[in-house]
Amino acid sequence: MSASLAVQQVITLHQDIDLNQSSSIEEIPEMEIFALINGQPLRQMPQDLYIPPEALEVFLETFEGPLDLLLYLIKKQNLDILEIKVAEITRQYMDYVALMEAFQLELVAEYLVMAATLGEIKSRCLLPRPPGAEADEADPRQALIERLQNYERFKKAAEQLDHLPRCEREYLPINLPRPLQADIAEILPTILLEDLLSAFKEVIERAGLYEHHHIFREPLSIRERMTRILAALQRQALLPFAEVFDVKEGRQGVVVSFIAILELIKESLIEIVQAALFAPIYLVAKTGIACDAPD
Amino acid sequence: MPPIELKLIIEALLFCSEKPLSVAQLQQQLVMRASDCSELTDPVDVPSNMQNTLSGMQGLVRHELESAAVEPVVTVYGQPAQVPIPLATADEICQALSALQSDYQGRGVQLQEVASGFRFQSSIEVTPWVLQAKSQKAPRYSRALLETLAIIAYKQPITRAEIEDVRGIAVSSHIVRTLQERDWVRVVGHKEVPGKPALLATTRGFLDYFNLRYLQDLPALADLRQPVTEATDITV
Amino acid sequence: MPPIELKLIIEALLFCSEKPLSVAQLQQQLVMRASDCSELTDPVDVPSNMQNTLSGMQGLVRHELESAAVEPVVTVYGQPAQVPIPLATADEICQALSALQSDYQGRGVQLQEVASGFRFQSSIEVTPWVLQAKSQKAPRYSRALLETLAIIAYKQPITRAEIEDVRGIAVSSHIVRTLQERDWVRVVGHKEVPGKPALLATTRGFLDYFNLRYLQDLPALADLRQPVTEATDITV
Repeated sequence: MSASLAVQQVITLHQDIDLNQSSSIEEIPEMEIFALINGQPLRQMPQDLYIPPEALEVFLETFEGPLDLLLYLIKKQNLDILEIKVAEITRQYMDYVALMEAFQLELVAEYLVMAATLGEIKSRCLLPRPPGAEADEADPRQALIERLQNYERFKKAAEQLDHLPRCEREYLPINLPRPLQADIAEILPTILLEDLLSAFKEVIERAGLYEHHHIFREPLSIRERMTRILAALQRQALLPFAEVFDVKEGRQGVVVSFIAILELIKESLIEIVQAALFAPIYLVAKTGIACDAPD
Repeated sequence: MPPIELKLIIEALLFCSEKPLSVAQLQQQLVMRASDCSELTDPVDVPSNMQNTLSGMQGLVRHELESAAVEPVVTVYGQPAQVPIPLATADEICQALSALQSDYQGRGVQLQEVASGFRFQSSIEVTPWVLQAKSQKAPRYSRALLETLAIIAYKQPITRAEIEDVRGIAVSSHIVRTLQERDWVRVVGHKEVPGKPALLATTRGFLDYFNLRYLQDLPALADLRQPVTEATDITV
Repeated sequence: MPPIELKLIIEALLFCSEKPLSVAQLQQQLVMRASDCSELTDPVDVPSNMQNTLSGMQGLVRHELESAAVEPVVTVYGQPAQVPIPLATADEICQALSALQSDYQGRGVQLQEVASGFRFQSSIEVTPWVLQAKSQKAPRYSRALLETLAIIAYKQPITRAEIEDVRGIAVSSHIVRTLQERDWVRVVGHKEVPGKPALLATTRGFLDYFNLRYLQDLPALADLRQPVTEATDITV
């Protein structure tokens, strides 16, 4: 095929599209790109104008394979797929393939396979049929028609899919930032009671004080009372002696409180003061009012 | 602190969620959060509709509850806290969701149900304006990608060779990879034929993206028609 | 494309924005990009014509807006628009913002003005339910801290020097400060010895944390199961 014939073929294809604006919405923009090569609409182009191979490639890319090209050729003839004229379609298809070859484009193998298939169908259609066998004889075009129909279904499905309202086009996702936990409160480490006890056990062992362990259980209530008395002395300089004791705690509670006071006196932490004989007895912190500042 | 309506909690959860949340996921979130909320919310203020019996809960949520029941002491910021776990039944969550859906009618954002749950999204009328304001363009997809995606969606599970059969041309690896990276398509198995090719199927992410709840919400595929069989009609 | 209230565009824009947007930023973003304004009345008049809706658009631009359902970007002879036309004045944007603020009163999310502008965020009341899940693990306390706390608990009131005596190693101020900050330990007095050292004791908060009512509820040292090798030591 000569180059000028090839160019004519391209022009024919382009004009077909111009006449059939409504046939395929998607192909039009690509056609326009093709038409605007060198800044000129292609229909005004003289026949011997050189078409750069890139332009043809762009054109080629508008078809999603041989089935798509065949569908285009069928539509161009305003034909139903079911009434496909194999000879005519094959000729047009072959022209197109020849055109691609003329421009030395790397022809995708599938286009050549389809060319062979079309040739086979065409020759089978030309074969004379034995009389009476028509009903059983399968239409040689049937397989191709089914493939074309099937492809067309999915081509349409893809178009419908493209028209479905979707994210990033019809809808934008919303994802407000979550407030961080750190904004509310700091995460603090947790301790288990066992951890505390085992830490104590270890330190006691290390200090060689283990033999005293048996006394710990009992004095704890006294130690606690000592702490409570000291705490009370932080709130008030003078703590009435009687207030240390709570009769509701019973005899044992009173004893614990008393031992705690004795222990505090022994450790020089508190003093007992009495203004006069039979006057109320007060506990006073020996160091005065403790301050809360560490060390 | 006045009682908090379940609806408002769900509203905020959905607005702050990266992905759509299903009713079950919302339930789970409410249980999970409950332990963290004890310090900030007086248990007395927990809305009555959230103080439900464990019987209303199902599946994972129920499991969570049972394990929570074994150990009711939860630690909140390192402080022990024994709190009644505020809960909501699936029904109550559904009611709240449909109340929210009508609350947001005619607003700039709307509550949409998609395959993997509920999400807030910009309303269709407003989106073009938002895109323009953000100087963003909606992404476009090639015909090759859309056709491949459509074939997978309608004929799943399907091998790449079968897709190529329909399209009559090779499917580029790039397209399959893009579809997988977008979480629209995934390999669901391998076909028992020589070479054991991967079987591709669409994901929930695909349905979410196209605002669909189920695969059958896709537009119907055209029917195949029988070709005219009369030999005389064949024009050669 | 039906006319859209400016408020709804701002609503969606703020919801879809990653950062807060100021009135100036909103005004800058809420534009129509058109390179040919000849069909419009004076561009300066556009905002007042439009009031709160965009229904006031006329001629070419209006036509383009209605037809371009997907992209409202005005194109002139296929060229993207160059000159942005403001859609609203600062006043109109402020009005829309305050309308939105009242619309979202009592909802799960609210329109909040922060330093850099306006943003939607979850309401205070529902924040506990929306808090980002703890991504980082709670830090752990050092062995030294645990030992110090244990010694204070079992031997209170006690000075730092006495703790150091027991531990055989210095107690850092940091540890004592940490224990005080957690409200587990406090100074209950000062010992009448040179330097008047602070006497440390545990607090009610300490008992609460460990779910104890009294200090004597602390496990006795003997309760701790001894390793077999040290079994003989127990009887000492």
